[in-house]
Amino acid sequence: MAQAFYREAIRDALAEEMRRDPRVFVMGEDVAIYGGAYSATKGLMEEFGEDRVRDTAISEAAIAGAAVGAAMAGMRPVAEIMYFDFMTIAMDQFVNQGGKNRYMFGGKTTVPMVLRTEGGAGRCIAAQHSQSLEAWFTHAPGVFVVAPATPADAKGLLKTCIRDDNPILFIEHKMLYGVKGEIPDGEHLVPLGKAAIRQEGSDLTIISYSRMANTCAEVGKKLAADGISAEVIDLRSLKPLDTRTILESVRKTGRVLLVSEACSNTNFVCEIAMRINEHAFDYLDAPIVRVCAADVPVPMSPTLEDAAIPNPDRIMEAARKLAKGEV
Amino acid sequence: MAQAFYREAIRDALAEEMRRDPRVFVMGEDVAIYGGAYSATKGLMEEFGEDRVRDTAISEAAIAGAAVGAAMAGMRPVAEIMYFDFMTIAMDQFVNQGGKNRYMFGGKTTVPMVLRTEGGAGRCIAAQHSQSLEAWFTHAPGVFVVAPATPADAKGLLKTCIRDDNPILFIEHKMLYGVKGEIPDGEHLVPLGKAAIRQEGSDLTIISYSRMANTCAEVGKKLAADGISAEVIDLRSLKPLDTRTILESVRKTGRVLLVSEACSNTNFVCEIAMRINEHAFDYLDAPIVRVCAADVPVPMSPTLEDAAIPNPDRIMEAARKLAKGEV
Amino acid sequence: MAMRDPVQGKVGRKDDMRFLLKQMMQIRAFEDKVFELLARDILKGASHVYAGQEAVAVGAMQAITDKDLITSTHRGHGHCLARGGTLKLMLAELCGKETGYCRGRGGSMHIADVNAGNLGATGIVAGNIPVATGAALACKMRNQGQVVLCFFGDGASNNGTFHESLNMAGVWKLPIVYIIENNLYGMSVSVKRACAVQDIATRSSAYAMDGVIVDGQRVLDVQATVAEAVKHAREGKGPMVVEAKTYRYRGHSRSDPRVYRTKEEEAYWHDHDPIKLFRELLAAQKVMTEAEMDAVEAEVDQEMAEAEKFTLDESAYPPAEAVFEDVYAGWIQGKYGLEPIQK
Amino acid sequence: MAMRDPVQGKVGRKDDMRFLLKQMMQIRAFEDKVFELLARDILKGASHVYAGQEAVAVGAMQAITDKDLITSTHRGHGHCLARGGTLKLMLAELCGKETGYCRGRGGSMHIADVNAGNLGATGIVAGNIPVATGAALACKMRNQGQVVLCFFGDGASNNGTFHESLNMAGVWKLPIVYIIENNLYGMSVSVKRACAVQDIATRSSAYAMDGVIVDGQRVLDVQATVAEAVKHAREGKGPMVVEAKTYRYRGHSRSDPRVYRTKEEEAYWHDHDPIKLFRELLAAQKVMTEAEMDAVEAEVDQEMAEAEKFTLDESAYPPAEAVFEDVYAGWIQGKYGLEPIQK
Ligand SMILES: Cc1ncc(C[n+]2csc(CCOP(=O)(O)OP(=O)(O)O)c2C)c(N)n1
Ligand SMILES: Cc1ncc(C[n+]2csc(CCOP(=O)(O)OP(=O)(O)O)c2C)c(N)n1
Ligand SMILES: [Mg+2]
Ligand SMILES: [Mg+2]
Repeated sequence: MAQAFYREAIRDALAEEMRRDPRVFVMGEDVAIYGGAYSATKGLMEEFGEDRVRDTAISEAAIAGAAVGAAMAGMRPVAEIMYFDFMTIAMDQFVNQGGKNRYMFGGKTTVPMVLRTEGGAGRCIAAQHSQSLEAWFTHAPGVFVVAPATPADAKGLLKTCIRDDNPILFIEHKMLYGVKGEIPDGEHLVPLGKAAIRQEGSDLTIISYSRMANTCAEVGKKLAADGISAEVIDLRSLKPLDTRTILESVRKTGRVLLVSEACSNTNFVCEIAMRINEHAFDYLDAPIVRVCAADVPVPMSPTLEDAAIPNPDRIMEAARKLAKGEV
Repeated sequence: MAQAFYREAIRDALAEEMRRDPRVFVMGEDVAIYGGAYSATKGLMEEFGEDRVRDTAISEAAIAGAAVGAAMAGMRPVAEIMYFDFMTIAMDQFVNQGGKNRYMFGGKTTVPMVLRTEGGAGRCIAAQHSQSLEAWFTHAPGVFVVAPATPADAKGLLKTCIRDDNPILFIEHKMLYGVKGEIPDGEHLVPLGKAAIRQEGSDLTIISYSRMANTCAEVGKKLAADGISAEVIDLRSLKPLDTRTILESVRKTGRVLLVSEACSNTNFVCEIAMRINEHAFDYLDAPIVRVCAADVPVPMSPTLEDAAIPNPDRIMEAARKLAKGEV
Repeated sequence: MAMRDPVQGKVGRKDDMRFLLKQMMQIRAFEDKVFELLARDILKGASHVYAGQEAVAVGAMQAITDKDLITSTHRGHGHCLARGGTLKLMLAELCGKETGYCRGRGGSMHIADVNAGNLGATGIVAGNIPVATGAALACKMRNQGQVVLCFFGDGASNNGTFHESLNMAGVWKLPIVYIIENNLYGMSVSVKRACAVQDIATRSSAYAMDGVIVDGQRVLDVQATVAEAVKHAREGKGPMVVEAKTYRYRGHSRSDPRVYRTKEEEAYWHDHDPIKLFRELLAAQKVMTEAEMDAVEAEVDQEMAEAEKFTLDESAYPPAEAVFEDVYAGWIQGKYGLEPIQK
Repeated sequence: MAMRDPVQGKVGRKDDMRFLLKQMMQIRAFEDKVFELLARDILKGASHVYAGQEAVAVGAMQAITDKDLITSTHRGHGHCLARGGTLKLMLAELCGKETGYCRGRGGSMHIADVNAGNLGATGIVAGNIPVATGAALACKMRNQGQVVLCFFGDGASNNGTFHESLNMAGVWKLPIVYIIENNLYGMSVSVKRACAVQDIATRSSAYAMDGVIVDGQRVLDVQATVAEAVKHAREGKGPMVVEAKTYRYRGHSRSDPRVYRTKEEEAYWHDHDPIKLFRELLAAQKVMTEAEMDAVEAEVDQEMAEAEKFTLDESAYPPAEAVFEDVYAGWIQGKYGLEPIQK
């Protein structure tokens, strides 16, 4: 097991898959010479050349759409949208063409592409560079949604996504690129649709993904010190979703805390709550609790950004209250 | 009270507001000479001229963005995106600029605009002309979301929206334009954030909006014939949402059926379920049930379209089961 | 970069000319049938018919080979047929039958035959321009000499994807020919009222590309002009724009009263009907007799009748239970959400 | 439509020249301070600095009046200052303080002063082109002689919104001038590698608009050229494109090693520094002495120090409780969701 940064994990996954399969290529804004806004494609151009690592113009719709077309025509593109916030420009191409062509065409095509993007807050870069829009995509049929929290999962899931035949939105997190973690040696693949139990527990279930899964894992440890046994689930894939693991845990704990960095209203965690309600209603000992971002554009000012986004303290407090039956 | 079609209600609302306020104007594809793809702007060009009723090119991003800019510069635009499905192209302008400028600029601007669009299935026009994407917008801070089911509400709400100072997505339904209903005489305004109770009841609460609210109202009547007393709530505004009315009803009935024509996963109704869970958990006698569209691109073929979208039978069946404690 | 002159097409071998004529007649017959079935409410949904524009698809498709790719539009029946589609499978698709090209999932606006190189129609105007451009990128990277023909309308040329895609193709010198079918209107809005320039091909200069305008009613001119553009693209000289001036006869939808245009204008274009013009040419040059050409028409009518029978009498709707199939490759909806398909 | 020649600016009254010089120096001083505060981690977030491009904003803004409107970009400090912004309120905004232009909610990328006619910066490249176009539509409809200046970069000109907006403005003959600040790069990607044409103003022909290219390092040329374009727009002759060739000195972000460009290229542009060129001109034409110009610089330094003190010592962060304020006009988050604000 070697240590690597999340950003290296991404890069290694890309490099390994590009070595394995000549159809895999990378394109996006500043991915080649610059090596990516968050350095996640550094060195790829040097190894694979400008043909397979392509800097594009600032044309998000064309980037996503060209990936769709290239995928349908036999390649396996990994395109990058620099900030999740700019997916707003690529929605039609990714969701209406990429996600639907297979079904609309009677199952007679596949669109094997990965759209990498990077979301989340934490850098005081305000409302158009801090969003978490995964809920839009779990709501969009035909596309998968993956959001790894650790370097190992980033690597293993990205490799799996590249090999999968579906259009996949692969969501990285800007505050994770500089996080280090162990990565299994050799070929490391993580399956889609399998959550990771970051900590086992029996008093409550905390469910999250992406950066917040790490925060929740820390909270879980602190809760343990207080004598509260939290099961911490890191979803990793939001679609396909590992509903079984969630339900098993809920049946055990009867209490659920959902944590997400996206705006609260119609957050993806509402879907999780709905599934728990549908399949494990009788096991619930208390209302499901969510800790999500405030329903506001992410403010720039550090005091407001912190107030808008879930932080360890607020998650901890919510967990304690829930565990103690105060909800 | 006069009878009018939903499409006439829309047109009358526009005409009345344009007469009242010279800042109000209409723009969009085929809204002028053609009178709108679903005839909801018919006659406006004749009355108000080409300056205030503007046909645009097929440029959805520019349409939405120009409305944002015109609103910030003192006008009150009502722009049309012909199909909800094409909002995918206007997302950035509406959500990132329109919805956020006020907050990002410290509250020092307003963006008084209405973006009218038309969604829903029922015409066998397949995956790119049948979507219901409201969940994307309830998840987007800074924008309101309104989806009237009746001609009276269409008129009263559109007028209110035009007078409101926020960017509002006003969602019509393609299968409703030809529906007739009573419209109160004189100045008719319906407030934002107030649900309509279409039928009072005590056994279960059925909550819906847009076309499905009408379907649910019918189902409610049939249920009554079977001795099941359903309270049928038509939300009308999805944001602001009339949570109080929902909670009151749930506290009374203890059973909730949520109905939406949008895809099931991360559907807006999950937000409703979450709020009920948060504020009325102890009143629930059964799991909340949802009847939503299948998580598939809307298929063209009539048999499949019907299978994909909630229909009266499936809603009825779900309501019966829920009322009988079979869930 | 400059505007090129269109290439004048010459009459060729009789068999080939017969083939062109027949394809145009097939499209016309198909669209007439579509209109009829719409009126009879047998055909559901929206169908944008290609009648009037036949020479564009038929001529252009002659300029490419089997291994090449095309993308189509919401007005895609002509492209599908000319790319080798059969009336039967097309009509079945439009009627939502399991036997159609897309097993009834797509209908008119999404007719596709990906395996035969038709990457499909789209309901999103201008939605396939990036897709086509990406396909051309694949062609370039795979380096097997393929080119892409990307069809779209005058209206589509005002959408942002047009700009982003043509710029991408221009920078990367992709093997693609953008074929603008300028039929003077995007729905009800004329090019005059929607588009700042009237000759859309001139926009190619913004992407350092050659453009050319061709008479879209003359199938041989379209063929020859597109052939030159395809050659240009295939040789690695980069993308090109071909604008074909043409006209759609029918309203945008069945209920469209066409108030945005004059009867005179319609008459002018009917006078320049692509089938009529081609018949006159073939007769004048003595390639085919009137009788021979009438015989082709009769053959087409016969085929059309068979297609109708196939669709209406011999084809079933997809079963409701199939609704979850083929959303994802390798995954299917299960009780708790998506599950891998067990092999 | 054709490419026009830029207009050569002439030296004017001393007061006016001093004003231009001072504004350019203010922007430079501001950006130097921003870089310093970023390095000291006092300033959070991302700041795209305008150093090198001062002549564009300062020159252009001289061509409009108070009642006119502008839209800005992610690189918006220069526009804000030149549009009448003060160093104090700008720095406070960048530092996220309640005293800033946007009460700390926006920061660098969203600096705005809507009441003063600056409709704001945007974090979305090309995101304000439609907004500016809509503002120009409002100007036209309100008919009070207003025009809009819409600033954006070379990189932005490859985005779809550029195309849609310019087409809209072209068709409707809106009173707007699109000012392209071509600083040769969009982040790390050079115009050569991103854009199919190198003179972006030539793209105006695709919208039946005039275009003109001006030396963006010469403030008087920018002023005169934009003034002509503004006149054109104000007179109802329609929109225009002005491309200013310029250069940003700093990396795109603080960590950017600028590997995508050469030291020689940077040296060339520093040699064509807008402040240096203007100082040389003013000295040569004996409008101001070196000493007078140094005095302006000293004045600016003083103001900058005051702005820093104001921001760091005298300004507070917004209180956390304010997080829900001003999302909606007239509504606020309550226990059960949004509630009308009681008046
Ligand atoms: C993005 C988008 N906007 C609007 C429409 C509605 N619509 C369908 S066809 C059409 C006109 C298209 O014009 P053009 O590109 O010239 O093609 P034509 O129909 O003339 O063949 C419009 C506006 C759509 N389908 N997609
Ligand atoms: C839509 C969008 N895409 C990408 C980015 C990331 N980004 C920020 S600035 C920039 C370069 C912009 O280039 P240009 O328009 O030339 O302006 P410049 O930075 O050179 O002033 C990029 C790619 C963004 N902010 N918005
Ligand atoms: Mg057209
Ligand atoms: Mg630039």
